[in-house]
Order: sequence, then structure tokens, then C-alpha cells
Amino acid sequence: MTTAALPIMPLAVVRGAPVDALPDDLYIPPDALRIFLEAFEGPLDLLLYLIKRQNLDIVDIPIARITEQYLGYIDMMSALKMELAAEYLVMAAWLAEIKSRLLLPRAPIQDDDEDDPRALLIKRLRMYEVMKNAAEGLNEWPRLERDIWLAQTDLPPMTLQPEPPTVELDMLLNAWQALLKRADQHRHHRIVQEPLSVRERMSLILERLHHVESVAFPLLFKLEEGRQGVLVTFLAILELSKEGLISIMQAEPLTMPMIAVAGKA
Amino acid sequence: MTLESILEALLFAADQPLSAERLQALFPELEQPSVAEIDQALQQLMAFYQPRALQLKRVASGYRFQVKADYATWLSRLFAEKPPKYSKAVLETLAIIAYRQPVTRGDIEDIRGVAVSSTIIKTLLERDWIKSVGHKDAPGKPALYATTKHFLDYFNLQSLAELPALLQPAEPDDSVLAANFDNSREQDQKTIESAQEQTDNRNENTAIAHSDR
Amino acid sequence: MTLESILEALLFAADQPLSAERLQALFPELEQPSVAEIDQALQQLMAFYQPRALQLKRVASGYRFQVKADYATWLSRLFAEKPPKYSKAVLETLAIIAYRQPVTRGDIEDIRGVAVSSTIIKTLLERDWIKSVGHKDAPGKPALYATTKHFLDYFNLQSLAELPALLQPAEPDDSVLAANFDNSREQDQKTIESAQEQTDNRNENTAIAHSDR
Repeated sequence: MTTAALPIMPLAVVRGAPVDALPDDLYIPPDALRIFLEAFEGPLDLLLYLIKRQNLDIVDIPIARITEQYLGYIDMMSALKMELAAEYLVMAAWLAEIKSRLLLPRAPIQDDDEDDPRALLIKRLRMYEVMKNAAEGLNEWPRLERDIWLAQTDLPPMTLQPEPPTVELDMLLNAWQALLKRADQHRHHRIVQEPLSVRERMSLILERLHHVESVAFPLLFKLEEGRQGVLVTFLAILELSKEGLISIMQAEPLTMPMIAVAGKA
Repeated sequence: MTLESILEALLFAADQPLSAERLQALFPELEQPSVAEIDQALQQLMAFYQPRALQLKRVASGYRFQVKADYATWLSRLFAEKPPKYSKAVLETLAIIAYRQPVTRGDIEDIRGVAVSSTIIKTLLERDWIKSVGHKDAPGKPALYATTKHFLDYFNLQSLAELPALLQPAEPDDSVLAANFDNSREQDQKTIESAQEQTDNRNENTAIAHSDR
Repeated sequence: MTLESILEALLFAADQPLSAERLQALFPELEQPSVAEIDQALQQLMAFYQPRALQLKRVASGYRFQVKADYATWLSRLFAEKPPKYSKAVLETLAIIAYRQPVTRGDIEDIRGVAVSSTIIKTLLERDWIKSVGHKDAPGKPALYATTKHFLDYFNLQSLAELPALLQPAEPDDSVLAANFDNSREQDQKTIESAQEQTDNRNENTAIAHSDR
């Protein structure tokens, strides 16, 4: 074989060569060509079409022939001054490169060369074909709104009671800490913390006093709570008294002190 | 594919009742069953579903499958709206009542620095998390609020002393903690003896109560 | 009221799939059946509806009652609105994400050989069929996309493993490739040698292309 026999490559057209590369006897309405090309998802799709149309397997593709055909479409597009996505031109350049490699004597070609553009092209075409088929498969797969409908029923009358919000313990702590921090910033408003057991006891004592006139001081203590419990109660009584919530009364010295809600006795 | 099964498919897919006439019109013109045939198939469907959790119901505008009213309780659980969240104001009010009880609304307002709406108090009362434990001897006799047993149960606490303590800036190591503990015990002892000093020591007591936990 | 009938009521009332765990949680705390009991009752329901126009189907996020696909022709007459159609670009992008996830937009572009518009990604994100599951450790930190549970639900699938199998093995046998390589190489040579004929062929090709469409 000789390179001398080769005709002028249509590649030149891609590089902006004259329009007369378009055969005279070929007439395709520009709109038809545009619509034709729009049916393809890109250069790989177009190449795949060119290969499939000739019942060829991807691994068998006669690069030169497919390249000719592909470039043929590109030429037509250019000739008709139609806008072409950049990807088509990149592919055209790539195909041209592969083809030019094939024209060289066998020497520089290594079959299992990863950089071999031809092997790479085959790989890409295969992958694209697999995914194109997968997309078609997915489109035919039964799906909601088209093939499958949810079974719907009417609901009987019912009363919906919204559930109350949930609160976590640490949300409470965070709120309290934020408050203390805020209060710290306003110096005048220092919040002093008592042991919570004391505050709890304060509430209990108040609640107890709520229903009676007054209670004898010792009756507020429960000996079975031990020393710690007695202490807590004692602190609670002192704090209640200090905050003016209860009054401690003693009729005369050495008599039993009585505890009553402030203002009640 | 029987007439009955086609009607079943249509009635379940429809989002509104379908009349016998409407069902008839969904068949190709030359294959339309008569309304009588449709009615008969609908009767079969009704009978088939009779023992199930749903029923084919006839309403003014046609037929529709409906879940039986017996299951309303379960359905209401399914559709219960996601609970909203309490506002910062509610959480802060609850925190103040929990950590500073017994307190009046005025006390809460003092600490928060803003007015506390009656809605917030009402929310917490309705939740049965707080209650009024008495009234302060002050103008207007304001109610004193404290947390309830139900509050403790909700937060899975034995007593208020189990409420989480404030995070200390730096954790004291164990030995220091033990030392303080013993000191404070003695202090406590003294405190009982002389109630007057107690008030001054209050801060320390607080720290101990926390490290006790 | 049996467990089976309660589940039947719940599944028919729900507007989305319910998992066995979700169903379990709808029972009062102390009366909750075990997940195994629920699974068994669901099996009974499946068997019961098997001969009907409906089926109890398990998809990714749970169980749902649906009308069998066999009735699609009738149902499409019921709804005035045509089901949404998706362009090849959208479907190819979705297929690549489904089968090769997680992938970046660049990966998709490599496979499709064309730019993937943001509109396509946006469409898929808005349909809640795909989501970003992270970022690739590459320049620009491109988002990695994967399909969602909702995608599986929509396509009637329980898991990705149920997706239709890919038509071809991913990689051809190396030796086969090499052999074919030589064959086609020879063909190429021939083709190049008779380039003249090709130009003539081109007309035919174009003509065929047209009649093909």
C-alpha cells in the first residue's frame, strides 16, 4: 500500500477548508440535518449509530470508514454554517489522529498500549453503549405515575391530636446556662444557686403549708431522712424565710416555733 | 383480567369517588360493560372486602374504598403531626422554675429580663410539668410555681437533685473534690449550729451539691 | 381486630411506604408486636392480595399497596394528565449515577462524551432521585452523586441490586480485543486504500440516516 493513493482528507474541512468538499449531488435540507443530529446525545452516540448501522461490533470497527462517515457529517454541518457543539469537533480531531496513526507503518503501534487512542476509543464507545442501554432499560422499567399507581383509600373520620413537643434534659440545662450567662453580663442581677435539693424542699414545704394555717416546726422534718435530709429541710426553711415566703412565729421564748405562709397567720 | 379486577384497580388508583357511569366510560367504546354489569361487579367487590379492614363505600358522587372507622385510632397515630418545638421562652421559663423553685412569675421575669406571657405558664401547667404551690405574700399575692412529680417522671429523674449541674469551667480532680467534700461537711455542721453564717456559704454549698452528683 | 387487619388499614391509609419498624412504632408502647410478628402478618397480606388487582409490594423505604402494572392501560385512561417523560440526556445521566455511583459530574461527562448541563442535575435533585453524598478529593472538590431511597421507591425497587442487569460485561477479554484489533486494522487499511468509494457511500449513508429516523 502506498500513501500516494490517498485522496485529500476531508479533515481539512474541519480546519476551515472550503465548503466545496460537500458533494454537488448531495442535498439535505438543513433543518432535516439539524434534527437528525439533535437526535444524538453527542459524538459517542453518533459514532455508535454509525457502527450499529453497519451491524458491526464495537471491537471490529473499521476506524477509517467510520471516521470518514463521522467527518462527513461534521463537514456538512460546517458547510451549512450550523452551530456544532465543541465535543463534536474534539472527537473529529481525535478520530483524525487515530486515522493518521493507522496510516503509519506498523512499527509505532503497540496493541496493548494504554495510550493507544484506538483502544481508548473502543473502551469509551463500549462504556457509552452499556450506559445508553441501561438508560433505555431504566426508561422501560415500571415506575410510579406511568405503570404503577399507589392504592389510595378514603380515611374514616378521626380526631388528630397533635403530640406535645418533646424536651430533652440537656435542652433544659442549656436554657438555664444561657440565662445565667445573660444574667452575669448584667452584674446587678447575679443569680445565686442553691442546691436543688433545697429548692425542691422549699416547694414541698410551701405546698404543705398551702392547705393548713400553720405547722409546728419539728413536723416539717422527717427523721428517717437522716442528717442530710434534716439539713436540707432546715436550709429550705431558712431560705423560704429569707425570701419572705414564710413566717416563723414563736408565741414566747422556749415554745414550739410555728411555720406559716407569710401573710397568712 | 375480569371486570371485577379492572374496577378494583380503577377504584384503588382513583383519588376521588367514581360513579358506575364514569367507570363505564373508561372502557373502549365497543367493549363497554353495561351499568348493570358494573353494579354487579361492584357488589362482588363490596362482599369481598366486607371482612377486611376496608370497605367499598357508596357516597354521593360514586364509589370509593375507605378504611373502616374501627381503625381510626391507629390511623390517627399514623397521621399525628410531628410535634412542634417549644420556644426559647418556654424552655427558659421551665428551666427557671426547675432550678429556682418556688418562683413567682415576677421572679421569672426578673431573671429573663422580659415579660412572661400567661400562655407560657398555661402551656407548662397544661403539660402538668409545673403547679402552683402557694402564693407569695406580696402585692397581688402572686402564685409560686414549682415542678411536679410528673415533671420528674418525664425527665426520668428521682428528685430535682438529679437535674444536670452546670458545667464547671474546669473539673477539679478527685482528691481536691474529696477534700472539699469533707470540709463542707464540717461547714454544714457549723451551718446548722449557726444559721446566720449559712447564707454566706451558700455558694460553696452549691458547688458541693453539684460535685456530689 | 387482628394484627393483619390493623396493618392492612395502616398500609392502605398511608401515602408513603411504611417499614416494619415504622409500623411497630405505631402501636402503643406496651402492646408492640415484634418485627418478626409484623413481617409474618405482612407475608399473609401479600399472599391474600396475590390474586387481586393489587399487590403489597416491598420497596426501599418499606411496604406499600399498589395497583399491579398489568392495569396500566386502564389507569392511564383514568388520569387526564400524561405521565412525565424524561429526555435521553436525563435518563442517561440517571442511569450512570444509578449504576456507577458515587460519580461526579465530570465522570458522567466522560462517559457520555458531552457536557452535562446543570439543569439535568437540578431536575434529578429536585425529583429527589439523586443526592450529593460527598465530595471527591480532586481539584475543585466536585460533588459525588448517588441515588436516593426515593429513586428506588419510584422505580419500584427494593435495592440497587434489583436494577436491570447491564447488557454487556464491562471489559472485553484482552485476547479477543487484540485479535479483533488486527482484523479491524486490516479493514481500516482497506478502507483507507479505497477512500474514493467512500465519498460515494456517504450519500447513501445520509439517505439511510434519514429513513431511519
